[in-house]
This record gives sequence, structure tokens and C-alpha cells, in this order.
Amino acid sequence: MPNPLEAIVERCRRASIQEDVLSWKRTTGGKAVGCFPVYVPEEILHAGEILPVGIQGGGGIDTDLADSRIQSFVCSIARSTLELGLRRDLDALDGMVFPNICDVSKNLAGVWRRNFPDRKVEYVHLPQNPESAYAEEYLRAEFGRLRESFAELAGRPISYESLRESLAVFNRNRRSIQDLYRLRVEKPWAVTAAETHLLVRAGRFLPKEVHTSLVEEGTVAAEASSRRRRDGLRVVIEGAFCEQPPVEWLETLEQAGCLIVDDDLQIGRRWFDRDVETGGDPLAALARAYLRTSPSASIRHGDEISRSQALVARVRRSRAQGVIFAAAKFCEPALFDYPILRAALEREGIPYLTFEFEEKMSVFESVRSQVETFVEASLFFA
Amino acid sequence: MLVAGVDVGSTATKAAVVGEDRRVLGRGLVSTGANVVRAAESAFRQALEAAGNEEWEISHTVGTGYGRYRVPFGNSQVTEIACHAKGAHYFFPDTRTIIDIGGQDTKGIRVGASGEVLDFVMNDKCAAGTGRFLDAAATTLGIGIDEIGPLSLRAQLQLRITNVCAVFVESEIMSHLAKGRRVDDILRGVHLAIAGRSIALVRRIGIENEVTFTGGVSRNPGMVSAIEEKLSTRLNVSPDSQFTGAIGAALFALEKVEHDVRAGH
Amino acid sequence: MKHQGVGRDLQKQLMAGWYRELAEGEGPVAYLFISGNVVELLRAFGFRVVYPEVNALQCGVRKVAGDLILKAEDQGYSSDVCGYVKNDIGLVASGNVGPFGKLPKPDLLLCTYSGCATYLKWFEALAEIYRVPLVMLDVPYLRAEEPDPHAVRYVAGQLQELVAVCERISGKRLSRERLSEILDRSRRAEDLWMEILDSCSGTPSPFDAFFEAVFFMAPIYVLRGTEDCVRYYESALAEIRERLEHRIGPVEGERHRIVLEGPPPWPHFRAFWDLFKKWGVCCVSSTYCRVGGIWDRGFRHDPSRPFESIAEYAVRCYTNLSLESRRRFMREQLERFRAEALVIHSVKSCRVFSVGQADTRDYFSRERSVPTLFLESDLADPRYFSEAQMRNRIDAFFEAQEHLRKGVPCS
Amino acid sequence: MYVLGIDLGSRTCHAVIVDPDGSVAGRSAVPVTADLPGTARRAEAAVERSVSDLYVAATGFGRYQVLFRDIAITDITSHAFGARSLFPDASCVLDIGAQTSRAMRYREDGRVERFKINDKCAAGAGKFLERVARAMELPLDEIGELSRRSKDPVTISSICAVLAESEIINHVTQGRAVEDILMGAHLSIADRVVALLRQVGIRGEIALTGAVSRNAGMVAALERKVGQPVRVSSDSEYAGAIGAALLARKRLRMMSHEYSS
Repeated sequence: MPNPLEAIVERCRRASIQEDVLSWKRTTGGKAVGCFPVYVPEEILHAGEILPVGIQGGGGIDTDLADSRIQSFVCSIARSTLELGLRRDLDALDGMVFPNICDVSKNLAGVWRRNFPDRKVEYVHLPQNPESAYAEEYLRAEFGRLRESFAELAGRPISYESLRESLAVFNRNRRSIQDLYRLRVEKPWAVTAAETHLLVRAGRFLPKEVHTSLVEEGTVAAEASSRRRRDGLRVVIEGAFCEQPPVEWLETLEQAGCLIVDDDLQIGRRWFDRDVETGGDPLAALARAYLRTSPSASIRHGDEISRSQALVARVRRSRAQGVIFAAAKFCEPALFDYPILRAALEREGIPYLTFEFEEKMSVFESVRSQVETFVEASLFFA
Repeated sequence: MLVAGVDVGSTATKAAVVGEDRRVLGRGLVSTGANVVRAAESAFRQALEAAGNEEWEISHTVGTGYGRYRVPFGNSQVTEIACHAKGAHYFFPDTRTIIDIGGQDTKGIRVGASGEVLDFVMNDKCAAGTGRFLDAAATTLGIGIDEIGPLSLRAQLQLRITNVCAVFVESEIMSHLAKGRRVDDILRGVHLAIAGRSIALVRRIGIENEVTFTGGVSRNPGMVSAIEEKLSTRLNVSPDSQFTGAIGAALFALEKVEHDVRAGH
Repeated sequence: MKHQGVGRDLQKQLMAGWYRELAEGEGPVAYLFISGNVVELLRAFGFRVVYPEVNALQCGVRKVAGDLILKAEDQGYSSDVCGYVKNDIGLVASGNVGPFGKLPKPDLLLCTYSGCATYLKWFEALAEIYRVPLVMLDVPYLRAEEPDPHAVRYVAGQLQELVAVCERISGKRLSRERLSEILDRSRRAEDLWMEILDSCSGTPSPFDAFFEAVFFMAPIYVLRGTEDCVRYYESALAEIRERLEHRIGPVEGERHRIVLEGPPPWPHFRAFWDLFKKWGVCCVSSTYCRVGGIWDRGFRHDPSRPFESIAEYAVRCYTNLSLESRRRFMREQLERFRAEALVIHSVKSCRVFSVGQADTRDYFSRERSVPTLFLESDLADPRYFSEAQMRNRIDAFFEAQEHLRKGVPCS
Repeated sequence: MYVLGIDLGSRTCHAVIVDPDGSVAGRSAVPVTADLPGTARRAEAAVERSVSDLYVAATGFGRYQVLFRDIAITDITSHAFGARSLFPDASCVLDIGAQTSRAMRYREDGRVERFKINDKCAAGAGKFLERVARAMELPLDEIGELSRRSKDPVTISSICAVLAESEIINHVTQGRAVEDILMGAHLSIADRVVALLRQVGIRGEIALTGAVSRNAGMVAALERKVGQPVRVSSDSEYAGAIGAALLARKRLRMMSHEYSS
């Protein structure tokens, strides 16, 4: 009989804007808004009964239209997202939200306003100075601004009550994903990185409630699965927080002898490491959560501990034997952190391997042999 | 009265001799090779012989192309962008857009009703997607550069080539061969990849009909069909397309002479 | 012509003096960025201020950037990230000694977010090296023409917090009088600088608002708030008036007036200018000479509103404007200075400038039928500049402009 | 036990036999044809040997096409280990191939600590030389010697191999001396591969493996860029095959040790 996990993963693999977002809109008559990575306060959209849709890039499509608007030195996700828009493949989205994760995303908001004047385009500025006593009041006001803007799009006010309910829905969704990751650390062979990636990614297109139950069922199925224990080099992936590597790239890593026990793929899907308070002023609660409980990421400044300390801690926590840096080609936030993180790993004597990926990658031989080399180092020199 | 144009490109050097009646009387074509000056002279001589004339009868010569400042007998220089516009307009008066794919440059030119340049774009400092990419693909497959175009037309299925870098195309082609893909399908993919890249570039200035395809690569039927498929429009391609720049240069020479005559000196 | 070149020479002296002061002077050291900077506040505490961007461009002009960038790439910096940052990292690796002399270590890294997100990664890297406080002055990007009130409150609040940090590091209390004196000197210099930029409306333009301005602008960004800065612009303005009177322009026989968007290719600055000079091109306005701040729309530092005006300056600098607002600014400049064309220099290093420039080009060439030339290279990395390709594009563009005028493009 | 190391590369297939005490007992090199498994067979047949029972270790990009292999090892691991046996004082290896170049740094025991593969614009070093030779109408194996006569090499700024080639044509048209252009070409490659080497961190001596190690001009250019001698050996081209064989031998011993204890 087929492993129920695989069936669920297959369902998730098929999740897409064309399929799921359109059918959701047909059945509910509601609106949908695209959210550019890494973090956008989707709870506010959800509270307005707007479907938050995670922008995922184009997965290696030809970008003939976008190439005439985006220079050759810009990352795939900016390029392929614009391509989808220009092809009218994002018409299901009534609006877009771009956060200040990098200079590309900042300007993309303006590019979007010019090319899609009939859509709502929001730019949200998330504080880079969380230490400031004024940051919370600012972010609360910024979220308040979004609340009004989305209420206008939804054609209905967004009440605090509905916001509190949405916070709870998202808390549960994040918890389900964190449970899945906990299982990965204990039994990485029970659910592969590629499967986890697909399970989490589906949350970009499906209603949160539906997605949560898929992830919960998937985790249960994985725990129950009778898959053979596999040996391999336990590694952590770092640097793939925004644009996502091709699924085939992840599979290549695992086939070549790695057990991926932790990663920052889809980090925006599990942005807070604990529940957001659901009592009191929901916008203030969300603002505090962003300022105090966000994970360490290249696109956010102001953590108590440095990014290097955070990475080393992740390696220790997941009992990993090495780190695989995976930066999207041209991704400045990831590429700028790399030398600093690398130095820290060397101080700690943690082996690492470095890759740059892009959506259009189609040949994985070089990736495979580099990973094999990385694994051989421990195989021949125990 | 005769005038001439010499177009010194990175791979080939072309020359054209034109008469007062704007008729093309002679053409010359040599590969640029190691010595630009020699190439310019021999192409020029070829054209003169074809026109049945001697050098001293030429009243004005315009040099164009990368080597335009090294044409020793050139009276003046014009960039190949203006010359291609002029030449294409000469062949096809209603053309408004020109796509020119050369050895290491891809250009898009928007031209006005009288063949003047309204706007243009060129590829950035990366040779990806230029004629050189076709050479690399041909070498990798061990097929002559003139054969790949016709061969690509026999393709049966759409195959995507994602990497348009001339350095990396080899590994991508190799992996397709390893998967047992057919050579003509691969070549079709190669041509479509360059077509897509070139069109993306030209879109920056807006593509208006009629579209004329010039430059060395325009002689490749596979490239013509690939661009036509991607643009879903017919392309003007002159049998003289390789001489577009040289003929344009000669026409500028003619205008110059006429202008000077009018100006009375 | 007694005033010819004074601006240039005096500027060289001032900058040399400033670098000497950095090397030998007294007082705490702050590293600061150019765009929307709050140097007046630091000056009030007697900080010596180092601008890593200025050091990077100096290395570019003096042709040492290439090697420094390679030094940084040896440390693992990608070939695809900002060349300014790599230049600076390479400089640190070489003992912080550049063509301009030795740079002091920082006591404070003050990062203003109004330039770009890369500023942040830049100072995070320096903080790793120097282990000194990194203070983030978070400036929200202007979504619309006007800043949100909550954004202004946020910036002003952070400035108050910054004062406390400066007092701690410098051991001095903030003197309001001193701050307003400094702001007054800033305002005076800004008035003079604007008068110089406005002179470009003359024909011929007495001044090149890009190729000359990038040197003339140094004091307004680096020495703003000092008496030297004011004196500099007084004599620079005198030179400009002299030029106006004798109808002298930066190029022999001005033929083309353009507005230029984007930073210069520092390692090839001369070669780049010559390619334009050849065609009698004068740049009558540029966005790059407003990269630190914009005064054209009436803003001035204001002693009577010290913190508000410092915050406003930070929020409204060019790189912090939305693309629409930048396009509107270029449109105003094209009209005001009667320019015939827009030239966009798109650099790989600086995404905050580059992303969206293809739309800007499309907007001006198609919607406003302003002839627009799009050039691509880099501001710091010499590897991305190909003179042959540049010449081809620039020649072709002005050839076409000439052709439209006189019908015969032969040079 | 005797071990056969076989390195199935893109141009040539090298094979060596290593005897029980770890010294090379036989070599062969055959050109690679479209039939990779057949090529491997021919290479194996071409090695003179006294024994028939062999443990086979395959490496190189075609390692999985060596159908009679006992173990497959990547080129980087085997090149590093081979270099260690060929160059006792080295701890860095450069392997310049037709398309990809690699720099590796290894510990005393031969374990690869860091490696960097050239997979960006600057790739295609070997192929670049082939094209330069063609552009200058010279045989490939002469350009190295010729370049060493250069007094004033040209500078080639482009990082793109294709545009670098057109820069070279530019120099040719400007009538620069052949040897200066050739040295310029070698130096531009040296620039790119030495950058790889610096990224893995230079320590101890540097060894050069792969076919390009026969090119004296390349060696000179590398030494000039890195400012220290670059070691080559007549066996440089066999480094991969030797390394694979010795690693297999090591692995066999580790296992037999595990079983005996």
C-alpha cells in the first residue's frame, strides 16, 4: 500500500496559484494578495478574508518578457515573478505586498505599480532597528496602515476580533511546521528535505486551515512510516531564506549522501519561534512578535546574538556534522553574510560546502560530485 | 561618381560600392582575421573589382563596425548602428525595427520613416546569447556552423536550453546527449534560447513591424524561424543582409557627397 | 581666467586636509554613509567622520579598486555583490591605508538606512572586524511623495536615542547652541551649492552637473556644517559667475544638453567623460549629485528645527525615493534645464539605483518621447567597463541626435 | 592486493596499477570516445600488469561509466590524494581542465579541507587556451613555450572567456607581439584560477595536475601570479588515477582492520 505521506506530498507538489488560488476565489468570491518573501504580516490579510498567497518565483520558466525590464545581475525570483505578472499569470492576485528585505524588493514595488496600475501594491517597511524604543509604536502604526489598506481592498472593515482569530490560526500553522522540523532532527530519513519543502511550500497557495491539517497529517504519517533508517552526513542548509532552490537540487543533495536535518528554506512560513499573544491589541502583539521573536535571518538586523552565533547554535541543536551554504545567485543579503558565517564555522571546526543556485538550474552533475566529495572527506578519513 | 562603405566586424569585413543612382555595384567579403587594415583593403578591393573600378574613382568612403577607425582610406566614420538602420531601410523602406545578431554583439534598433535611428539597445558586457553561443554549440556537437541552422529545422519536440552562456552550453548539451536527446531537437532549443534572449533585449525599445533581421547570424535559417516563432511575425531578411552595414555606410558616403555639393564645396 | 579651476583645486586641498585631520586629529571617530547622513549631529559632539563610500570612490579614481576588490573576493565575497563594499573590505585587509593615507579605526559605526539595504550588510561586516557599536538609524523608504507621520516620528525618536549614544562615546553633553551653529553653516553652504547647480540653466551651461559636480559636491556631503565648507562654495560660486560672465562652459562649444541618472564608473571616469566631450555634451543636471540629499525642492537644514530638519534630510534623499518620485524628479530636471536627452548609467553594484531603470527608460523614451541612452557598467569594479562597447553606444546615440538635426551624421 | 585506478575524464582516460606496497606498477592513457564504458575497458587493457585480480577504483566525470568498478570516487578527493603522493611538500592542488578548474587544499593525511570549483563566468580555462591557439593559428602544445619569450604581456581585463577572446583578437589587430598576447592569455587564466586558490587559502607548496600541467607557459604564468613555485611532475596527468587507487587501498585496509578487530 502507498505510504500516506507520499500521497500528501504529491497533493502539496501540485499546489499552485493557477489551481488552488483560482478555485478558492471561485468558491469564496474572496480576494487574493501576493506576498513577496521573506516575511509579510499575512494575518492581517487573513483577518480581512483575503487569501494571502506566497510568491514563489517561476520555477525556471523562460523570462523573455522580464529580461527586458530586469538587468542580468538580478536574482531569479524578482525576474520570474515579474515574468509571471507580465504573462498575466498572476491575474488571480488582486494585489501585491513587497517588504524591505533588500534593494531589489524595495524597487520592485515601484516596478509593479507602473506595470500593473489596476492592482493594489503595498510596500511594508519592517524595522531594522528593533532596539529602538520607538520601533514598536512605528510598526504598530505600519500594520495599522496595512489593516486599513486591506480593509479597503476587502470592502469590509477588519475587526480586532477577527485579527485575534487569525493570529490563532497562524500560530497553529507555524506550530505544525515546527513539529515537522523537530521530527526531521530525530528521524531525517522518515521525511526528506524535499518532502518537507513541498509540504511547507503548499502553505503559500492553500488556505492556512487546509494547509495546517495537511502538515499535521503528513507529520503523523512520517512518524508512523516504516522507512529504513538511512545513514548519511547530517547537514544544515543556510542561505535559502527567500528564493527557493529547485526541488531537484535538494534531492541531489540527499541522493549524494546528505541528511538535511535543518534548513532556512521557506523560513517566512515559520517566522516566529513561539505563539503570538492572542489577547489585547492584536496589531501591537504582532509588532512585538516581529521585534522580539523573529528568527535570525540575513534580511533582518538587530538580534541579541550575532548571525554566526545563531548558525553555530542551529548546527549544535540539530547535531549536524556540516553546513551547506545555498545562496540564490545575485542574492546580496545571503552573499554578504557568507564570508562572516564561513569564518565562524572555521573557528568552530565545522565543515561546510558552498553553492549558488538559480531557478533555471537544469544540470546538477557538478552539485552531485561536490556533495560526494564533501561526504567522502569523512568516509575515507574517519 | 562612386562611393563606398567598409564594415569591419569582429569576424568578417564587408565592403560595398554604390553609384549615384544608389545602386549597389560591387560587394567584398573577407574574414577579418589578424590584420584589420589588410582585411579592410582586400574587402574594399574585392568590391571595386566587382564594380569594375579603380580606387581613385571613389569620391567618399565611410568606415563602420568595430574597426571603423582603422580603415586607412576611410574619409569618415559612422557607427554600425546608424549604418544598419540606413542599410535595412534601403532594402525594406517600411521596416521600423531591426534585430542584428553578430559574433559578440546583439543589437536592436528602432528606425524612423527615413531610416534614421530613433532608439537602440545592445547586449550588456556578457556575450551570452550572441552568435558566439551558436559557434560553441556547433563545436560541442562537432557540426559545421552552417549546418546547425538547417538541422535545427528538423526538430520534432520542444527542448529547453536554459543556459545561454557560451562557456556552459557544452555541459548542458552534453547532459541532453547523455539523456539520449536528438541532435536536431537540441539545436532547435539552442536557437530558441538565443531568439528569446535577443527578443528580450530588443523589447526594451519596443518591437514594431516590419522587423528586419541583419548581421552574420541572419543567414542562419534556424535562427530566422526561431525568432519568427517567438515573435509570431514574419522577418525581412535580405539576401544581402550580411552587407547591410557596408551598404548603409556607402549610402551615408553618398549623402555626405551630395550635402557637400549642395553646400558648394 | 583667474577663477578657472579654483573650485577644483580648493576642493582637492580641503579633501586632503580632511584626510590629514582623520589621520592626525583628535576626538572620537565615527564611520558614516553619505546618503541622508546626519553629520551635523556627530559634529556637535566633535566626532571625526569617515565615509567608507568616499574612500571607495577615491580608490576607484586612483585605479587601485581592482586589486582591493580581488582581496575581498579572496575572503569569500561573491563577484556579484557591491564593489564599494568589497573595495572597503579589501582596504581594511590592507591595513586601512589608501591612496589618501591612513584611516583611523572607528569608535562608532552609524548606519543610515536611507541609502540602501546594502549599507546595512556593509556595516555589519565592519562591526565584525572592529567590534565597536553599530547604531542603526532606520529610515523607512518613501512609499509615496510624502513620508508617513509615523515614519517621521520613528526617525526623530531614533535621533534622540542617537544623542545618548554620542554623549556616552564622546563623553560630551549635546550643546544645542553648537548644533544650531552647525546647522546654520549647513544651510548657508546648501544655498550656495543650489545656486551653483541652478547656474546650469544658462546657455552654455557654465558647469557640468555630473562630471564636474561629482568633485564640487564632495564638501557638501563630507564637510557640511563647517566654515570651510561655506567658504569653499563661496569661491566656487564666484568661479561659476566668472564663467557665466565670459560664457565659458565645461566643453568647447556646447552641442547637447543631457540629464544623467546613476553613479559614474569611477575607475574609468576620465575615459567616460571624454566619450561625451567628443560630442560637445554638457550634463546640465544629474541624480548622482543629489545622492546625499535633495535641496531642489526647497529643503534646507534649519537651526530652528534641528532634529526635524535632520530627520527630513535623511528621509528625502534621492536613493530613499520611490521610483515614481525619482522619475518625477528627472522630468522636472529635464524641463527646468532644457535638456534634450536622458542618459542612464546602470551599474551592477548598486541595485537601489539600477532595479527599475529599464522602466524609467521605457517611461521617458516611449511615454514622454525623450531620447534615452541606456549604458551598463559599474561604479567600482573595473572589470565591468568595456571602452569599445561604451564608445559604440555613445557615438551611435549622439550620431542619431546630430542626424535628426542636420541630416548628415558623418563625424 | 593490487588496485587499478582509472580516471575517465572528458578528453583522456588515464589508468594506473598500484601494487600492495602502494607504488605505481603500470600506466596507460587512451583518448576518450563517445563509448565511455568501452574507453574505460581499453584503458584497463592498455596497462601492463602481472596480476589479473584487481580492485577497481573509478574517478573523473565518467566514473559511473566504468562498469567494472568496485568503488567510485570524485575527482577532487582523488586528485588531492594523488597530489599528496606525488608532491610530499604540497598541500594545495590546482587542476585546470578543459571546462572546469578546481583548487583544493588538503590536510597532511590527504583529507580535502576546502575546495573551490570554477563554475562562473571565469570558467573554461582549458577550452579558452584551445581557442586562443586556433585564433593565433598555432598548435596548442606550442603556445606555452612561445609565451615564455614575452617581455611585455598584454592585459586582458574581461572575466568572460568569450569576451576575453575578442580582446585577444583586438590585440592581434593592433599588431601586438604574438608572445605578449599568448602570455597575456595565460596570465588572464592564471588570474582566475589563482583566485580559486586564494579562496581555499594557500598553504605550503602548490601542485598543478591535469593536462595543462604540460604547458610551461601556464606554469610560468601561475608562478608569477601566486609568487611561489608551482610543482609539476611527469605523472601530473595521472594524479587522479593514482589518488583513486591509493584511496581504494586505504579504504580496503580500513575495512580489513574493522573486520579483524
